[in-house]
Amino acid sequence: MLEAVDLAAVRGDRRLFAGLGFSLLEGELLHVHGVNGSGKTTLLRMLCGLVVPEEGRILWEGKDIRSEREAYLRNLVYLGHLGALKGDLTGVENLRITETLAGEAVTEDQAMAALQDVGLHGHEDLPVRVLSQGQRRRVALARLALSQAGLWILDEPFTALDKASVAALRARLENHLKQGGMVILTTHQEIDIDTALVKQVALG
Amino acid sequence: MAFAGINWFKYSSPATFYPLAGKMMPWFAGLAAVLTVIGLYMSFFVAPTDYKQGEAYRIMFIHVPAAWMSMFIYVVMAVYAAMGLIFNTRLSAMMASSLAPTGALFTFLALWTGALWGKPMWGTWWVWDARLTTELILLFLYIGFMSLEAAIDDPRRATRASGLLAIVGVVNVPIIYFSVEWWNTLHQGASISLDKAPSMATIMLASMLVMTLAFWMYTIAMVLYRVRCEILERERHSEWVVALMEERK
Amino acid sequence: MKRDLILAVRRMSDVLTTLFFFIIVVSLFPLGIGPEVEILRMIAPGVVWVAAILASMLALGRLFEGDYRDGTLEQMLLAPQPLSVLVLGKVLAHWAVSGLPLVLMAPLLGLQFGMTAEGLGVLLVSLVLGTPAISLIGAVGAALTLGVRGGGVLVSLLVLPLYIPVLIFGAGAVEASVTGLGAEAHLSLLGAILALALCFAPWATAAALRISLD
Amino acid sequence: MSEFFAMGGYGLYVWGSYGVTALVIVAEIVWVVQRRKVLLKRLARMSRLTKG
Repeated sequence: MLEAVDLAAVRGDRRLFAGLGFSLLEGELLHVHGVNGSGKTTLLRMLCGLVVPEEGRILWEGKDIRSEREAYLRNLVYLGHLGALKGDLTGVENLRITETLAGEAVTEDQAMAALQDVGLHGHEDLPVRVLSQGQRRRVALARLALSQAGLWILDEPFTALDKASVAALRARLENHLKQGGMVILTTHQEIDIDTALVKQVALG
Repeated sequence: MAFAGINWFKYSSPATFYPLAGKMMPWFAGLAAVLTVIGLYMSFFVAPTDYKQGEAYRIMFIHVPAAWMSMFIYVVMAVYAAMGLIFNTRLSAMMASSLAPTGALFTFLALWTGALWGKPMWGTWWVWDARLTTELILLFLYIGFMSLEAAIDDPRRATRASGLLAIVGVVNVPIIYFSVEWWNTLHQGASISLDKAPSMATIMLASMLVMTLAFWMYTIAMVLYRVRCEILERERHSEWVVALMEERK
Repeated sequence: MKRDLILAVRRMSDVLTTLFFFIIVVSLFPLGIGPEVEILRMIAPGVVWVAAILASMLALGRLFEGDYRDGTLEQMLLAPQPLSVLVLGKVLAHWAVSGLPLVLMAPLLGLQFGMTAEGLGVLLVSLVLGTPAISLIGAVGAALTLGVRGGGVLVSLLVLPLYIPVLIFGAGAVEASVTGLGAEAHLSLLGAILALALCFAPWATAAALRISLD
Repeated sequence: MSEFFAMGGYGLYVWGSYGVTALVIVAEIVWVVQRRKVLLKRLARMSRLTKG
């Protein structure tokens, strides 16, 4: 269970948001709304522990994420605007490295299967820099198929994806929620996952 | 100055500290002025002419205090920076960045007066004496601190990054001093380094201490003044600053 | 660490530029000062050491910048393992790519300066001890100036003062051995600085990274 | 009084260092006061702006 207690953030000397609180239970999705520049990304990065909150605390299973750093991070996947992919390495290598970094080593064919799962047949062993923006996004998203982490924090996951991939991603999110996973994401498109499990937070 | 960090702690919110600093600043400034006058009087009229160096040694009365202050301020800066990073209090970080210019100033003065004193004593403007060289490196550290802080736009990150640099720097100062000392004795043998100045008559020591105290008061006054500017700049959006502006108009 | 080594092999050009910079800088001095072997031998340790410091500082810029821009650095901060261990791995990989070639090349250049075999030996040892310390300390500067405009020049301003002890003991060791004083004292001090850097620098770099990505 | 300024022949050095010290300290004071004045003016203007 993830809980945020009156969070506040300052960027430069502008106060982005204050007194923000919410709690997220297993199987729930938090959709963060807000115009560009209203601090959506800052909030997401804060929830990952990358940004130190100006005020307030973030609790994972009741304990502050900064004291329980390793336990919390073992259960977290964060996909930011940047794809976190090394241009010179192939899709498979990138996946295997990010997974070992996250503490869940995967084999060659697991990575291959994940890439095929997101529709990248035949592109698995190309250096990522030759892939298109959309394909690179899918390599990053392939990580979700491999990861056993319970909490997914995704920043604009649907950008640069074609129709089929959007549907595939939505299915994966629903599946993850059904298995008791948790998702926090920002997006401008409407997500029509059954609204019972969706919570909203508006910024700015 | 360092003890000041402790009891300011309960005034650690900038809003309460701002008026307090305003009231105290004139006191320190006044004290600094008075002490400087006494110090100057003592170093020029009371201290006897030195048998070997004649009047030139009087430069010592500002050179040594300036050198002490430059080292002392850097350490205090690192302490405030550390407090700023650990307790995430904005005020201590602001204190650190307010101290830097004055510290750099004293380092420059120490070098300038050191060179001017070196000329009559050894006939050269610059001497690779261990302490002078360390002073020069300290100046680079100050400049590094200030340029790092200026280069980063986001104020929060700027203070934290320069704070960390100050801490790394303060750990290195003794190492640098030791290595320069070693290097100096290796190449030149023990040259007359500055602190083996003529055996200190108590009068001389007294006037030097008075001058140091004067510099100390001056530093506190200057820093309090600058920290008030820093607070105004950083908190300009908060209500109490806006309210303050209303009154002033 | 394995990843960085693979990356470096893929990006061979970066490795070579640092090495060539080192060679060129060292060979400039004889041209500038004149070919008398006597003078060259005297200044050789200082020249090689200053060139090594400048070359490895050039390579510092690339240490985090690439990962910062493509987001992999963020993932490193989010890895469950302690960040300072990851940073240590990354810096050692960087040293292997930028520091080690310098160490291997230095004796060759030493010959250019007419250094004795024994002097070259001590030079090699001093560089082996010194260059990792330089990379470790430099990493703190690189992390602090991540994504800052004019970062490259700024790093050198922040980090050069901290290199001075390494330079003094490094160059001093060679000189001491040549003049027969024996370089053990210098080398042991150099080793002490390296040990100190190994313990504190990764922690400081990790803290600096957290601040930069805040 | 003149021998006082001569400083036993080292006048240049003694007054050089004291003079520069005084100069630099005064410069720093002026610089900080200047900075505060500019800051106050800017803040006053900004508060009028936001209110206006």
